[in-house]
Amino acid sequence: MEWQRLIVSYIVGFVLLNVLLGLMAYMTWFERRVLARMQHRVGPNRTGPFGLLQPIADGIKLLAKEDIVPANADRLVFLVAPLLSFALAPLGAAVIPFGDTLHLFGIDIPLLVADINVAVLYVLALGSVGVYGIILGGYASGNRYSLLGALRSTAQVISYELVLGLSLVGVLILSGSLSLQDILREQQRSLVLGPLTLPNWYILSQPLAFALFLIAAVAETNRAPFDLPEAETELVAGYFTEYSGFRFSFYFLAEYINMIVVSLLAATLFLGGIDGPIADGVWWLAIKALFFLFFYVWLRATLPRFRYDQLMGLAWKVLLPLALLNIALTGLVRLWGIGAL
Amino acid sequence: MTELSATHFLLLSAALFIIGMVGVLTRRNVLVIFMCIELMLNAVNVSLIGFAWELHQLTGQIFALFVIAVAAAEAVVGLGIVMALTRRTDTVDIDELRQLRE
Amino acid sequence: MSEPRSLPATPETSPWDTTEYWGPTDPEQHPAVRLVRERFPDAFQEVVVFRDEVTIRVARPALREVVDFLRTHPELRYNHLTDITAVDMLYLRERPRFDVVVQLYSIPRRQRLRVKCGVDDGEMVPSLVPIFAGANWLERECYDMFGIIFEGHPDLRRILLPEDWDEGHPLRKDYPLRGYRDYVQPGYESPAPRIRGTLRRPGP
Amino acid sequence: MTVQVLVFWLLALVAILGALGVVAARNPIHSAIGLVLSFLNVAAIYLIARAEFLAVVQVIVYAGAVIVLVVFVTMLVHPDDLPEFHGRRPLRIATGLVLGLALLAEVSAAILAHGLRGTPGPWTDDTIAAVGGNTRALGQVLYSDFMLAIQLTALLLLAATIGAIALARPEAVSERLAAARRVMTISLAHPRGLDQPALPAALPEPQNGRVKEAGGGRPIVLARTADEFTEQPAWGEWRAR
Amino acid sequence: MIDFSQPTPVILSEVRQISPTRRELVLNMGPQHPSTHGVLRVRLTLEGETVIACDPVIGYLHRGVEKLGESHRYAQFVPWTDRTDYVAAPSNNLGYVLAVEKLCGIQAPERAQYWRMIMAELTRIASHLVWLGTHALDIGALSVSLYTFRDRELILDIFEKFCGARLTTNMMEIGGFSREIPPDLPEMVREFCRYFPKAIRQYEDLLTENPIWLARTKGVGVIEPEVAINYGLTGACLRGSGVNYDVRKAMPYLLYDRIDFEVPLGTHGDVYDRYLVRIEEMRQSIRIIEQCLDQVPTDGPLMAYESQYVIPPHKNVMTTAEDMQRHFIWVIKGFSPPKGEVYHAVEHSKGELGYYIVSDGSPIPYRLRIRSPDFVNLQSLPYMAQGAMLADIVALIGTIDIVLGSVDR
Repeated sequence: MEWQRLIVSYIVGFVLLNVLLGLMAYMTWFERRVLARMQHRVGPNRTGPFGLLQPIADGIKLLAKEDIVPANADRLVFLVAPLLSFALAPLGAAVIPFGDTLHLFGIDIPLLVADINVAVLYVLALGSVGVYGIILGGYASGNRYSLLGALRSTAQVISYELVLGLSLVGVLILSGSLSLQDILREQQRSLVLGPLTLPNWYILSQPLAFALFLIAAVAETNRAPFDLPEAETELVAGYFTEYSGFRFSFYFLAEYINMIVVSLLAATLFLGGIDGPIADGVWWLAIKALFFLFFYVWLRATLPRFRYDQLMGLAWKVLLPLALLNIALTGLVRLWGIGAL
Repeated sequence: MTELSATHFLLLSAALFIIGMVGVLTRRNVLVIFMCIELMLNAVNVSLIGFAWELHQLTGQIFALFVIAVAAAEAVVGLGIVMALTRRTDTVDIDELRQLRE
Repeated sequence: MSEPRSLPATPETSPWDTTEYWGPTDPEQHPAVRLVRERFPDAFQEVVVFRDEVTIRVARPALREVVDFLRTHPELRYNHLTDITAVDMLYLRERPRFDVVVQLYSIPRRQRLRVKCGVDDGEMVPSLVPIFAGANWLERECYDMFGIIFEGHPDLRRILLPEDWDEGHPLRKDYPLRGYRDYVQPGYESPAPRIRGTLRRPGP
Repeated sequence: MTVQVLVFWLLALVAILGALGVVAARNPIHSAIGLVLSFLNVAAIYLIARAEFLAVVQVIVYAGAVIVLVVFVTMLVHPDDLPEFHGRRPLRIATGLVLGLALLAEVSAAILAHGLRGTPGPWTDDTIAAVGGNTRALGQVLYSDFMLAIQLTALLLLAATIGAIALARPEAVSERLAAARRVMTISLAHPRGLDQPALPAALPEPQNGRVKEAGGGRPIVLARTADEFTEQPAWGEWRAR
Repeated sequence: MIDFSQPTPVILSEVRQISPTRRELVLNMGPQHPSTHGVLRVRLTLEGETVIACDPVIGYLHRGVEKLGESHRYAQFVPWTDRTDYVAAPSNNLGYVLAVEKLCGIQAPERAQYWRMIMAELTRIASHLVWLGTHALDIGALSVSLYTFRDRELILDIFEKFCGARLTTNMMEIGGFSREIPPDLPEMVREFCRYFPKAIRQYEDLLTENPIWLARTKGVGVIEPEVAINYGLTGACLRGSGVNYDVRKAMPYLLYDRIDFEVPLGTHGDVYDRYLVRIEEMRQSIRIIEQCLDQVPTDGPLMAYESQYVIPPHKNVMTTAEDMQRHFIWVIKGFSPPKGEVYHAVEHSKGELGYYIVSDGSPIPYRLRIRSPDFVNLQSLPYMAQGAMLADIVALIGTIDIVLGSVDR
């Protein structure tokens, strides 16, 4: 019996990984189309209907590109670094519940790869180890400017990871458990506030934490207004300028997977993942995650870039105190049990 | 050796500890020495967890938690000192970087 | 140094002559002319009025003092340096060879003025950089194009041409239009032939 | 149960290899990578010992922050500035190794010879599961018996952060900038006399233009004729601030 | 404020000796840099993140336009003026043509002057749109440039309808316009004037109240008014610091004195103020164009044919012998204006564009000097860049609004 459960969870994990890679490919297409529509242009539409084959075309192009390793680069680390950040990105999706357990041909298949009871911390741990992909990539490419870029983006990721973790503490206080399954069950309870019965999504009871989480998530994946390290290529090389060909795309694809994983996480933690008004199910999670992905692209289209010192100042001087304030407030509310929270 | 008992953890902890100690004694670069100290602290943690596992008590894990906290604080201050030391001889200029080649 | 022969102005009545943008067209009433003539009697050489433009010619060593005077005098206050340029008078007069032209504008009084001084090849012109920060690049360009050295300029090096340009100064009249060296354009073996040879000056 | 032991030895082996990597590697960055490898494996071993919270904390704090800090400093610091701790190498390596091996033999002999004496505590697997998982159990014990320890650790961490900030404060760039400004005036030739018209504190009233609020809390002055704002630029309250 | 007592400033190369213990990082924002608007190279001496010194290196696009001016006839040089500031060609044409007309003492008929003002103001808007697009793109707002270039297309269509070319228009000639104005052009321009204020509101919605835009532009690159005057800045760089100097108001050329418009002035002299000033200038240009369209006589000559410096009208050339002969001489030998020197300035979108022409009576100008506004404005970059952050340099280059064609000439 032990082996069977192991094999089943392995299969579910394998399916999830492929779905994620497929989603990642089409996330690039989604972003380019939506960004184009916001900028009054059309976006890729040559390759296949609505440019749907564009990701495959990009993939082939990147595969065909020459893969240069710079002369004074540290060969081994240079080759491993992008793989590190690419491999760590999808692991985050393992803890996200995609639905109740299915009963197919007599075997009950939990639509959740691993229900570990430290799921939220697990996601944070992945984030903190993911930093090595950036810092080693910058170091290994040998030139001084990419190292400078690597240091900058690492410092940014670490500071915003702190804010991310603290903003989640609020949610944990309310849900009482670290495992996403319990958090989801907690959110499915209906919240009776006078006449209207609202779903007990944490966005309603934790708006500040939701905002902090969103900002920190955007900064963590080096996206939209926080993408100064990439923009550094204008001035000082970003950490991946020495990379080329498919190795270069590892970093970019890792960024897209991170975006998807964080959107799924945000949907589960704050919008009650698979819990929807009519019928619970993975399609609700998809809709909510899609909203967050649209939000990412929307930010990229409208907002200019932060300067580096403003970016760090925002993290330490504004978001961190807010996160601590939020924890204090939630703690007090929970302590005195005000209302039905 | 069939049953997973504390001795396994203790053996691993001893090995790690000794490797750390050798590292501290033989290496020249202060930062590598720093890492070896972290290694030794980690070895202590392993033995604590071993005891917690064997004796079904949580105090081992709690001690491990405190050891991690102290180690983090120590690392921060230690690296601060290293930075201050280097500042005295030549500024640690973000643009005067050099990769460390022994 | 022979008296510099200025260009004879062929006055023609035109709408341009009536505007007062450069101050009163009669040189005597023009405040700048009057004050400069009083203040620098020896340096003041000549005033020319053409269309509504008033041009004062001063001696070369006194250029910086005159411009500083024009800038600081409460009645004149030409505080905006519009342009510094040079003209190679090789075909128009014998000596001195170059004319440094300083274009001034008074923002409070909304009036323009032009100050000129003759410079021979190799002579130093007092630089206006200590008076106007804007003069820096303008003088570097004059040096780059004409080879006029500005004494007191903090950083006199070529600005438009590459630092190692050794073929002299292109805007001089004796510098052939296509330069001395014949460059072979990419894709061709020999440089393009010079059809008209050096520049022939068509008569007036 | 042998699977557990097998997995344990596998992880232990990799952890030891990582540790050796730390000591043996020439380039400190490589030794940092070795350290990360060994810490991740130790975290996996904690999972086997059902100490999930410890495993995740170890990954976040140790692998995620402390070693990144060390790598940061390795990259920022000029190698020959580092204080020298040991002189010549060959003799030291020999003594270190011999000492190490002797100690290892001794300690492992002691471990194998004597079993562990200690009273088994109450926290068996099922009691932990009843309480609701390792983290909740830890939480309860932590915040009941070890309250004082928590306060002390909090104080310690606070002291550490303040110390680190004080130590690594970068020199204020401003006074270096002022020095450079005096020296560095390339194409910045400064006019000797710069007439400084006395600027009024308040924004001068536009004679026949108007002040238009142009967004971002910033007014724009619209001058209709060419005579206003030539003597006094539209530059009032900014200067006063 | 900067310490001005320094007698003889030191050239960059000596910096290294002064600080032997520490070598600053000299960073080359090379000529092919995406955000230096063409081929500008800036050598930055950095101290960590702060810029200590900045030395712009120009000349990569130097084509010797002034030397060419001294070997072409007056009328032949007009196409060259388009190519100096290739983003605002009609304004360049206007500057040169007015200078030559002043030299010859002729004036274009009223209808031509109105149309010249309309074309100049349209060019100002087109140039400001290019500036806004690239400036926002440098600071990170991607979509603004798409909107601005979409609206610029409308102006380029108007140019194309009028003179056949979108960018290097070569539309103005000495004495007025040689081509007849297409009948539906006024309606096309009026349609643009109705549409454009809505487009400006779109840009403002995207940027003016955007907190990140404010954070990146407010307090950056501040130039005090007396420093701006001393550097000889003109255009939005000068008006951003609150000094009211607009050639159209100070010395009205063409018929600007008949048009009622306002000159926007900034109060803080930083990047944000120059942004506000240029946005307001676009609105004022719309007002000018509308007034010109109302006042322009619908018929009347477009060329000052009565003057002997101007090409005779085409229909007479084919019919009368005297005009054919004059046309032949005009084309082959060119007209020779009176001896003398002339300087005429025009309010170009970048600042005061002046042409200084010395004529010795021959049909070829003796000396032709182009006073390009962004060459002089670019001098203020080192002043603004000192103490700025590395990421601000891009914003500072954008706020000066340079086009390397007119900087290098």
